[in-house]
Amino acid sequence: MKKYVALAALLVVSGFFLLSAIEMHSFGSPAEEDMDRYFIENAQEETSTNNVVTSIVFDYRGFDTLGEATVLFTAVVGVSLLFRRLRK
Amino acid sequence: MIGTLETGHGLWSALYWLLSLAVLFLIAYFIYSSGGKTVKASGDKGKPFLSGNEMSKEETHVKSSNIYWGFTEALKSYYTPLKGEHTGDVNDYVSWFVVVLAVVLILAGGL
Amino acid sequence: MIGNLPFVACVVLIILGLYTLIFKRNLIKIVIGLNLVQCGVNLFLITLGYKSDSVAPIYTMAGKEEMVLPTPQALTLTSIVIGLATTALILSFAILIYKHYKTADASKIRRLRG
Amino acid sequence: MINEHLPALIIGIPLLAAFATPLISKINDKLRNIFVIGVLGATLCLVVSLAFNVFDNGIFVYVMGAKSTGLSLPSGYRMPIRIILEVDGMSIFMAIISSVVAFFGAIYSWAFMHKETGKDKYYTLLLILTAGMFGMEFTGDMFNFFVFLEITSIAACSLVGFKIRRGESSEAAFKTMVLYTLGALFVLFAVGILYGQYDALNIATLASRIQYTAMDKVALGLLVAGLAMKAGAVPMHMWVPDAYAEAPAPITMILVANSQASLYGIFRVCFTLYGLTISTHTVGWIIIILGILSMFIGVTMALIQKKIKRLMAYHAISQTGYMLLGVGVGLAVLSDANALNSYGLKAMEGGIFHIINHAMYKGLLFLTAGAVIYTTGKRNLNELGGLAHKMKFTTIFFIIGAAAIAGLPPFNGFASKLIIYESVYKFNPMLSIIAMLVSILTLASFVKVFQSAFLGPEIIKIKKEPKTMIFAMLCLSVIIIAFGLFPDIVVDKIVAPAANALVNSMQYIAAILGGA
Amino acid sequence: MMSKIVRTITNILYSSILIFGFYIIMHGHLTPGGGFQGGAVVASGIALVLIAYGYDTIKDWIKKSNLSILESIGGLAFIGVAFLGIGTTFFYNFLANSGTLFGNPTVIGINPGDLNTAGVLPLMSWAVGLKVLAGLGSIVLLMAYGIKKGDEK
Repeated sequence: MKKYVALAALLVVSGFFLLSAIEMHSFGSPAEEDMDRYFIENAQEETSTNNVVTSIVFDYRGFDTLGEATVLFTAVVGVSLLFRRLRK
Repeated sequence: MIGTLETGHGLWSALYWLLSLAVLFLIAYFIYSSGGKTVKASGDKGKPFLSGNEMSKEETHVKSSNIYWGFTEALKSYYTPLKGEHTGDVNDYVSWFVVVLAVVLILAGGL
Repeated sequence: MIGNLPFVACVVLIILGLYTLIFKRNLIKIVIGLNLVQCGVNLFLITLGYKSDSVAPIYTMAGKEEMVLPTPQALTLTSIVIGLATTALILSFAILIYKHYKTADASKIRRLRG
Repeated sequence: MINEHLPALIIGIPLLAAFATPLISKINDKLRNIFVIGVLGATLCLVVSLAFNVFDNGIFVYVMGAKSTGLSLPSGYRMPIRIILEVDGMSIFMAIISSVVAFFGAIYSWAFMHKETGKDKYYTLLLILTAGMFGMEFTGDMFNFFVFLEITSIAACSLVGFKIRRGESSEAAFKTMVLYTLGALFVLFAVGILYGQYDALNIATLASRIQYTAMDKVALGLLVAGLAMKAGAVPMHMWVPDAYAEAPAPITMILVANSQASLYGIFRVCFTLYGLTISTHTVGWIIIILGILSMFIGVTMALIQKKIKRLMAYHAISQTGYMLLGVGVGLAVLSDANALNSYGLKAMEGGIFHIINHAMYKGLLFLTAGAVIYTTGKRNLNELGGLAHKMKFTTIFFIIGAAAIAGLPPFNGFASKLIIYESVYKFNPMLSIIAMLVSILTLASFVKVFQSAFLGPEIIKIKKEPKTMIFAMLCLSVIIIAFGLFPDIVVDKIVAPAANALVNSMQYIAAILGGA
Repeated sequence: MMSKIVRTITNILYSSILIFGFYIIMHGHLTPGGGFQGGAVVASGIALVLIAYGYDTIKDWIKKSNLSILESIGGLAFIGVAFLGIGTTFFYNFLANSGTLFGNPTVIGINPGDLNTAGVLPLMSWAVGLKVLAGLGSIVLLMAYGIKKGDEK
């Protein structure tokens, strides 16, 4: 019984997800691109970097990268916390 | 006046409440002190007494699972399915999540 | 519709992951399900940025000036690393649970309930 | 000079300290404890000074990596491109809660964690968890929000599994981690959907561009469900008792604040991101229904629990319901100016006031539960009894916390619950009556804990609780009593700006995009 | 420990994997790649050695405590570079186009690339690279250690 409820819910959810995939702008031609055009046009001048992706990763969205580095650090600390020795 | 909170349609002030509590306490203390002082809690009167059996003090402590026994017994038809849903199975946790997601999507998306 | 097949494929991946999470009982399979959802979302992000007839947004010796959107690539990089970190942590929990319970069956790992 | 950079410093300093903590632990344990407490205390001071700044000057915008801190739009462009921290009344309100809770949690940990190994990692994770909460609360960027959501998830789950000797700990952490990750992935999916349509990640830009298409509805559902899961709303609450009961007591206290940060996420999404276009009535009712379910099922499940921290965890679910109810009522009448002014805003103030009250008294209760477990080594209420004979301070603190959570005057829980009852009664009397019933049941279940654990004859041996633990509990009790005696000051100074910040989403957008 | 063939090939490949990883970290601002990708490549080298030689042999070569110190240093360097920009704003790229270290202005448009550009980006790349290689390496080692500990019981 419970399984069928879960399956029905999954079907509903997948219906909505598929709807959003089909309704999305057609593949290969983004609907709006003003923010990204700014990056492509100005990244070289502002950060003097050839690699636009790197300029976004480390400069425009550097704070995200700090978060990401923190996530990795957290995971390492967490894993070493789990496999620590219990006695000193 | 400091301490007076407007609650939409009324006022609430903890300081006034404390003041009235103190007045009530004084009245209660007055009534209490005017009573007789002959009762003493020593001897047999101070011992725990349960259904005619004399018991040690440790045994008289009511365990937590016995408190509200009647309440849970009366609401058994509510509690049994509710406890049954808390399976502790991670698959069930995820399925509840997906069910709620489906309901929210239907409500938010359909209207 | 048919042009949006890449998006549909990503969504199908997400749904398969959800199916695994709901119906599979092995702990490792649960982690795999979670990873499927992760991959689906990451692919969805990166396909959002695709522009036909464009090159990667890197000016070093680039073929031409039309470039795909760079932001989704940066976002996907971040979310891949996050996914890696969560996977590592969750697998460690699975190892510890196996050590304590001597089983990897999720329906038997439920001392906490009620 | 330092005033301009406050939001970045508040997030940056705990993170810097977190990276440095493993190195400092190599020198000396005591030095590390002092360092962590000092950093959290400094962060608390910075948060307070930022709070004064925000209350005086309105929304505080900080642009990461731009040529000046307030330059949100590059010259000649209409959209922000960098990550922007945007601190308004609601953000700073949540940040005050997080910093207070983290500070006292660190103080309490000193004695509480004394015998454990792996303390360096414990404190590192504590700092990261705190910084992650600040990040969630300050950020004005959807993807950045997701990143910080994941940071708090990972740090919280590692800390839930801290007691590796107990299999239950790992079990709870695994389950919580699966749900947290799935919820965060749903949030990321929603961010992807929004990005694909509007090519923006900034909340204010998205809010000004949103059309409320079918895809936006899907994104709204994903965001609300994912964040409500992390806030612990019924029926996605099953991880809450597991995680709260297995984590060390100070961590449980911070986890409460962490759940409230996700609650803030829901409010931010519903009020600011979708506030202009959404059918607020529908979404308001969704939140109200989640709140009512959480209140009722949480408290009835709490009545039958046998473990002390599990019982309190179910109460945390039930109290979350009050916040959802209060703010949900405000959201439901958001488009109706008359109703909003007559009771909607008051209901929101009640719900938001309840957030800070709940963080304080629930934190205090978890700390007393931690003290009980520390001194007796037992979690089951059936094995406890007569603790009041030896643990006089803890007993008093427990009475204060229990009276506050049950809504007994003159404590702070009463003030916020009174606002919620009165304003929700005007919206729908039935909801108000359910809320009162839940309050009565809350009192009943805490009477049960008090009777079985603290009263009665001494049946177990206990040791005394250490001084730092008493100090942390004392401070929280003082805050509770102060909030209870002078609720008007708290409501006027910090709660009302938070409620107004949520309602006036145009201000939030104008602070970034300029104009109105 | 695996067979001799695997170990010999590991010995040959190991150094080139490391060099390739560091190359990717170093050229992050010019070619596809960067700190994360390069760090992951180096960490895959560590994983290769771990698989070829087994945990018992490798634990004397690569100390987990050293890796954790390296990781802390990487994290501190990254956030430190971010804090250095706080004269203007947090994460401000104060070295770009300044003429000093990594300060050459870059040619606008398609160009062959100059290593001495991009300001603080290469520094951050190196910090993140160190952090990722230490982090992933220690995750791999720790999980191997955890499984080992589980087997003994």
